[in-house]
Amino acid sequence: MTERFMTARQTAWCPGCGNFSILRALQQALESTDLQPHQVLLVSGIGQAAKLPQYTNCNYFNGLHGRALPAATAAKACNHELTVIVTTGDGDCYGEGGNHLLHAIRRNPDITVFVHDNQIYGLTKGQASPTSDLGMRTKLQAGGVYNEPLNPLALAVALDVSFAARGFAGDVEHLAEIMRQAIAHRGFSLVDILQPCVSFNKVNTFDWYRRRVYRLEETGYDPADRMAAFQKSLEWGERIPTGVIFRQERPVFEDHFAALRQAPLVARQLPAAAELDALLDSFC
Amino acid sequence: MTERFMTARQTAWCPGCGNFSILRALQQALESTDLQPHQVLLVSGIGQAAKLPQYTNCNYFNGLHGRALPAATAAKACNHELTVIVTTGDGDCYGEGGNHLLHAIRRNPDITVFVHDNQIYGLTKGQASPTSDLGMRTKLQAGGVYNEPLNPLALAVALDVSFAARGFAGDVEHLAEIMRQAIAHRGFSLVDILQPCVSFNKVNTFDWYRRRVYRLEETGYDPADRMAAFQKSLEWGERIPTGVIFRQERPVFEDHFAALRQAPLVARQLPAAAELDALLDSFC
Amino acid sequence: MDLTIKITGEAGQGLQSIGQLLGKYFARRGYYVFANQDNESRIRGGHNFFQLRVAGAPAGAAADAVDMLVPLDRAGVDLHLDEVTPGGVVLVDSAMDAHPRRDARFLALPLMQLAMEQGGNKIYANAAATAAVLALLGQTVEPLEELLQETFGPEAGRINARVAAAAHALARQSRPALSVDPPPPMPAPRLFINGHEAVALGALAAGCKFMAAYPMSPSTPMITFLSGQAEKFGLVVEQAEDEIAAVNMAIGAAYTGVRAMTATSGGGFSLMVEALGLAGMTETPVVAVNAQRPGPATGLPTRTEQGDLEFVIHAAQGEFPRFVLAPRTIEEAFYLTVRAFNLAERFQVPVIILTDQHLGESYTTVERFDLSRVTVERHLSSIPAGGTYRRYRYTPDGISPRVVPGTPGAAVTLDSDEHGEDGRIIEDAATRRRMVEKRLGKQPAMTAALQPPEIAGDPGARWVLLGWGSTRGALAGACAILQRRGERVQMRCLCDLWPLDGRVLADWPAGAGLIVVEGNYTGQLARLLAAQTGRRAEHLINRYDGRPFTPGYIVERFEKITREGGAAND
Amino acid sequence: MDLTIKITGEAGQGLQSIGQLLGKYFARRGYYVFANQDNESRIRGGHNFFQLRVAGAPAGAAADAVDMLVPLDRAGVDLHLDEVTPGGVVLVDSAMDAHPRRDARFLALPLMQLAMEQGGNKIYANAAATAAVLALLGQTVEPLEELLQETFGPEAGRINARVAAAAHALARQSRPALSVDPPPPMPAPRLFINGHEAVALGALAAGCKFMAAYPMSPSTPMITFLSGQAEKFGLVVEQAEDEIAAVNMAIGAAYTGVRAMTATSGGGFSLMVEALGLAGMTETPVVAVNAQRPGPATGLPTRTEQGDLEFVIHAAQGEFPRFVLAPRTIEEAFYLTVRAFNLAERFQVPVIILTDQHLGESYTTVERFDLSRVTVERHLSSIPAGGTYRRYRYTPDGISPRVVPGTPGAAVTLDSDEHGEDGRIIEDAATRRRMVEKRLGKQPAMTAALQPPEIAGDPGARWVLLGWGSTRGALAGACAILQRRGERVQMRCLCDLWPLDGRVLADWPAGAGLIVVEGNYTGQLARLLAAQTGRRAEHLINRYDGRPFTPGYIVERFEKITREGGAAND
Ligand SMILES: Cc1ncc(C[n+]2csc(CCOP(=O)(O)OP(=O)(O)O)c2C)c(N)n1
Ligand SMILES: Cc1ncc(C[n+]2csc(CCOP(=O)(O)OP(=O)(O)O)c2C)c(N)n1
Ligand code: SF4
Ligand code: SF4
Ligand SMILES: [Mg+2]
Ligand SMILES: [Mg+2]
Repeated sequence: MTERFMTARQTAWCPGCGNFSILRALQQALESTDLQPHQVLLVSGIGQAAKLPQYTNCNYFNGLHGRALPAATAAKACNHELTVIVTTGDGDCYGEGGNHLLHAIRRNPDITVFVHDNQIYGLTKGQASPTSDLGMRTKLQAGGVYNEPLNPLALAVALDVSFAARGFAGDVEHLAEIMRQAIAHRGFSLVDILQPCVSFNKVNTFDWYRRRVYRLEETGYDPADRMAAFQKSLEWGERIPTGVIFRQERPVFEDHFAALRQAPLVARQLPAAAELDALLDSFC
Repeated sequence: MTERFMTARQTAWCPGCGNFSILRALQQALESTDLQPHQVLLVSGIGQAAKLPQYTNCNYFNGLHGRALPAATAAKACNHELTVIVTTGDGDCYGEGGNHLLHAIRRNPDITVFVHDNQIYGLTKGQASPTSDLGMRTKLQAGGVYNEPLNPLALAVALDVSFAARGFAGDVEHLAEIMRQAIAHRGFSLVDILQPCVSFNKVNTFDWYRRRVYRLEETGYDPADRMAAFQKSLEWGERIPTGVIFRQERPVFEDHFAALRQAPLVARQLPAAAELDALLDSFC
Repeated sequence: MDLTIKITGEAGQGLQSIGQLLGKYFARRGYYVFANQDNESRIRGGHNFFQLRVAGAPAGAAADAVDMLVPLDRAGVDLHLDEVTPGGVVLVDSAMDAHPRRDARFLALPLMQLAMEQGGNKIYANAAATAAVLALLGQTVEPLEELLQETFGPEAGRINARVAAAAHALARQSRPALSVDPPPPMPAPRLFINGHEAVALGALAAGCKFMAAYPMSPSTPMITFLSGQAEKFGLVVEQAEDEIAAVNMAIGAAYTGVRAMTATSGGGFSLMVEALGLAGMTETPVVAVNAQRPGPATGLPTRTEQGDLEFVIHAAQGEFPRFVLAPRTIEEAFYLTVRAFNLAERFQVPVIILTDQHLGESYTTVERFDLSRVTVERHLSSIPAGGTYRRYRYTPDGISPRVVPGTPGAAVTLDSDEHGEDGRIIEDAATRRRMVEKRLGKQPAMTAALQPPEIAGDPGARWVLLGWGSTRGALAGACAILQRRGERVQMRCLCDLWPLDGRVLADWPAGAGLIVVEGNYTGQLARLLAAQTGRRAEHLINRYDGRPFTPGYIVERFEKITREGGAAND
Repeated sequence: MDLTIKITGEAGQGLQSIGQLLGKYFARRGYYVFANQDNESRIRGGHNFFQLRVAGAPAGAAADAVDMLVPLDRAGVDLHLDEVTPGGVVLVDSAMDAHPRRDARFLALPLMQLAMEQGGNKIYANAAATAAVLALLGQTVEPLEELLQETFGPEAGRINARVAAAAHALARQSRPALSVDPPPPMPAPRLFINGHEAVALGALAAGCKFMAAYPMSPSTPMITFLSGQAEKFGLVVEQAEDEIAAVNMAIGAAYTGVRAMTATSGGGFSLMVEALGLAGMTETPVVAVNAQRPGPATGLPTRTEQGDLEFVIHAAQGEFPRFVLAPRTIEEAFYLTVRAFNLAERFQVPVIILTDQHLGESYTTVERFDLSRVTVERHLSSIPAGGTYRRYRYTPDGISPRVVPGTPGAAVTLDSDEHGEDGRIIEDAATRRRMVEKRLGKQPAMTAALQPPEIAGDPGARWVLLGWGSTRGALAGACAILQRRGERVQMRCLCDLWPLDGRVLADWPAGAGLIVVEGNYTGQLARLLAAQTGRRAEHLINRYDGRPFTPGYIVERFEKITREGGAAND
């Protein structure tokens, strides 16, 4: 592994966890850009996935469980020169943080979201997550999961997302390429990453995924068609598509603010006394 | 207006508001059943829509802004003999309460949700809501709304909802019929109701809607097809479909609990000391 | 001179526009104005009022009696007639049904008719009423005409002015004007402004560049105002999907080095609690306004209370330092907001500004804000040459250099988990202990940075009446009345509430008893004071019906206490 | 007799299973056991320990010294060797590298090798270690073999038992056993149980029928346990999408007349704050467990603290009555949970049970819970004949009859807005005032319903050491040590924390000083006590490094205070 974005710090992940591959893919994706670590901001919530920023040399904001998206949206708006990447889990992003996902997609800030989707709550020791398959047994769901899994890609397409893709931690090259595209895409980019959790998810293992995933690019699939994207997003079970599901240009959140046209907010001076003075006049 | 479900209490709504028609339609829908007021539970959050229960003789739980769905889901699980109806607004249900909507659809409790969708925050005096059309100007969005409106029906279809429909406050008969079907449907039923707000929404007026809405039933539309439903849910602008968009049978939340097979939880006795005793043994 | 005008009516009838016109009119003429509002939680209908006190000297609270009542609907007469002084005036429209208690105070004028005749629309009746009020107070109509032009633009302004002139003439003929003193000399024009506008202006002056909020009465006008100024002042202002998003946005913005804020009311603040702890743990400066309204839960959305003091001081799990500041006056709301941003960045802590509906929606005349008194202290650092940057470097005062992410050579690393100097997660006891001490060790210096209470009245008082925040106006008014009645009383009023130390008791008049006056049921400041100093109050004067204190309310309770030994929680 | 065994290692190495086997073993034999855990926030790796104190009399806290250390990895030796007494044992696997400080205390046994030989898999090494520990304490292996069968089922149990027998024999040959007193006579089998299991059992016994929660350490085991019992006991248990949903579900459930609860830790409790106010405003009985861990924000997820006391007492905007109860012992956690449900329904208020990681995850032996002491008081009404049902009817004690929705002839109407007796929104001052008085007027009776502190030790003490909740075990231990050393000390410990009144000071030893002992930095109980009674503490003994108090920790601080006059916040 190259070193530009990486600390020597030991991770707190279990040996064999899919998170290692995701970290590796992210390294590769970042290495393929000409960014320096200080130009990258990683924003995360809480969970195993959310620990990823700890293992990099980048700026990071490791906030609250479920709340990475609003922090990331605002940070990007205040300093649009930063490359803002959210690393989050399926519980973090689709459970606790579900509402922010809906509205972040609507806003369409130019940020990239990597969801380490292990279909389980890892850090809290293995409860069902919103994406757990029906019937999966856990300590808490001893009779098996009975709530319909949330389909993040269908949801994103329904909300008219700018970029939605699925990656697989077991295919690092492909994942790195998807990540690269997601980071390069201007607008909100969601990448749901199939991530085996070797400690708690005994159903959706590396093997389970490997037998099912295929690369969309190799099928001549066109990610520009929303109806096709919706249909594709429903595919799950025997065959699971990976790659870019949907991609479109949409107005970007930061572009709506006149204030941002010149420089990042942080570089701006205080209000001129003259402007304030004029405003005070309006109260006389 | 008949009286079975209605108090004589004066409403706090503006004269001419679409909420009056929704209240009337709900009356009609309930009258068409053989329910008595004490068998109905209205659950609401906060907003103009959420005041509706106040004007009925039914049980009600007028809870927190955005939080009607979890309260309704639990109440239904504890007493599945109650007919549970949520009356909520577009801000209440799609803004503050967005996360609960996602997960209520996944759970699929047998409750019915009427969203008085006036595409505005009424009670707080006219800010944009998640469904406000692009470009709408408000005091707070003086430059016009720039965030992509949330499409509740597309969202619901993406989440594999059991029943999704659109009604219009300007067509009370049709709305009452949709409501009747929604209440009768076993599972989570979402009805997004186009509701003119005469005080703050100067764009989507009775007239604006009236020129656009049409009844789906009259077009031979089949609400059983999910892809067609998704396509139909995207229709907005010159023509706006009303009626049932999607309908399917899905396992119902309450059915997963063995405890509910006999009687409502409230009717159940305390745990037998023998069962507790046996459980204590397991700690010895 | 001290006159009170009360306009009452349904929501949507335009009392606010009448009230604002009158307020601005008198403000421009050099009078001191204090105006408060009472609205129901609905858009049309119900019973509301807008009440103005026009005086020759500053007044910070509503008076207890009304000199002129202007009921736009009949319910206003039923509800408020008893407040009108014997020599007062009740100005009604001739079209209104005669009231059974109609007496010499009543004056019926055909204002609606006049609006139709002169303007062609009922909506001009408000201009007519405003002009009639002014006529009955012996005021000229020309400045009103000017105001109407400014407010409604040339077209509608002209019609309004025409109606106003006619109504003014009619009223002057109908009845001799009340005698009104000429205004005191005014060296420079004053502002006519409400509390939440003052906070928002303060934020602009402080260089706030980011605001996110979710609508909630009575806080919404702050984001609305800032959004209107965003383009001119270079702000990003965003309506969030909920309050959790709002505060996390503000913290994310503050992380990048811009000044950022949010505003809400109690229910929304409840949802911000977890993130308040995030700001505490990550040492991120952020300013949150909690505009109080009566709780619990949804409570009375459009009314006032001081029920959230202990809540905001103790909000969030775990322990971390924070400031809680409650502006006492509308003027102070401006300067305090600037100070809030400075304190937040100096100590790298969250600051809560605690307002309420009464302060936020009351208007008053204030001396034009002195921008030369505004200093913006950013406390941002560049990275030290050489060594690696560590966001949470241990320093003697616990405050670590804060640099802006994007700075070459620095990784700015924030963590909501317990962390080491480098911002990375730790698990060991020693680092934990040291970080707790780093954060909470700021508190003594924070306490010292705060301002002592305002003290006024008798230095040898027998009773000290202690209040906080927006209660100040009524408290000062009550103390003045009591002193005039020969009572030996002193007023103390706190703006800077947390951290709280014994300075509030400094120079205590020997043997004086303590009466705490606050807009809640349980006596929260009284409890805090006992907690921090051991000094318990002898009596409480509380109000918890959603209405603001008035001087008369306090005076009456005080007299009951001193007469009967009174009971706490009267 | 008082022996401490400490097993250390990485997460995933099985220390918990060794610890639990040992605990159950000694519990069954009639010893008193107290076991606490220290885990990092990760699933594999890191440094954890499980520590058991085995004694002839009840012990409620960990001891300060270790008699037998069982490090499953080398780091455990580095970190904990200094805790081992001179005559103690350090049991290591022969495969582990020789430690530079290896001395006579060390005993290396080829446990791993034995597991492979006898069981064919390394996982049996834990059974081997357990058996070796027992052998070194002179205990027979047969009860362990039985336990292994019960735990792992016939198949795996047999192999485990075989490995255990071999390891036991080997260890017995390797070294003479430490001398261990025979167990005291045990009239009936005791439970070996942890604090959160006791809470969950209490909920079952109280007839709780609904539980919703969102996973959060250290609270998750409560919902996990109840979910496992749901089918048998007829509960609905649901994992919510977030804590806001969890608490609103619990309140919605409680509305229908079933007993309902939720459980979380500080961050999740922050998100429940608004709904706590909803329960307060709507007078809905609901029980919420807040299992404390060190804050602020994410803090130290797997460790312990008492940092949320003031937070939960003041959480939510506005004012409403609530109970806050913090179980002092694992046994009390059971009975208190039943009481919590009874109090909630009797007064129609929310009840917060304040536990912490230390209480929740520590195991101990307790006398079998006495189900005949459990009474369930529902306080549900049927509608009065005749008149209409009004959910918020005014009554002398402020408690209105509560009927179940679905009752013919009654509309059960709850409102988070201020409301009248009929549960419908109101706006007027008089009703508001009366409703505030109705709700908060319950507080005196609520206060009277609470239990005074436990008082033990010297009635003529020179110092009173006051603590609350889970600190009790260490506090009692410390006071016993101090009394043996001739100090005149008294222990007071509170379980019922809010509403708090002066009874905590009853029978105060004349002239005794007050030292408050709590697991936080700022001294929250001390502040509350001053607020409620005016009595301020002379000294504080705090701990805020995420670790639980031990008797030795308290004794050392106490001696420093009395020797040097000590400083607060030492
Ligand atoms: C408000 C709050 N609730 C709950 C938690 C506990 N918690 C930490 S991580 C987590 C879920 C982890 O699941 P996921 O996001 O899928 O991440 P993973 O560990 O599986 O990578 C939870 C519930 C928390 N830290 N904060
Ligand atoms: C936690 C919280 N945040 C904000 C509010 C203020 N609030 C009351 S109703 C409402 C939105 C109303 O919009 P909608 O749900 O669309 O209902 P409408 O009034 O338009 O029918 C808001 C923001 C609140 N009561 N509670
Ligand atoms: S628990 Fe699962 S997701 Fe977490 S580090 Fe271990 S394997 Fe990975
Ligand atoms: S504000 Fe709008 S939605 Fe509310 S009552 Fe008035 S018209 Fe209806
Ligand atoms: Mg996960
Ligand atoms: Mg609306």
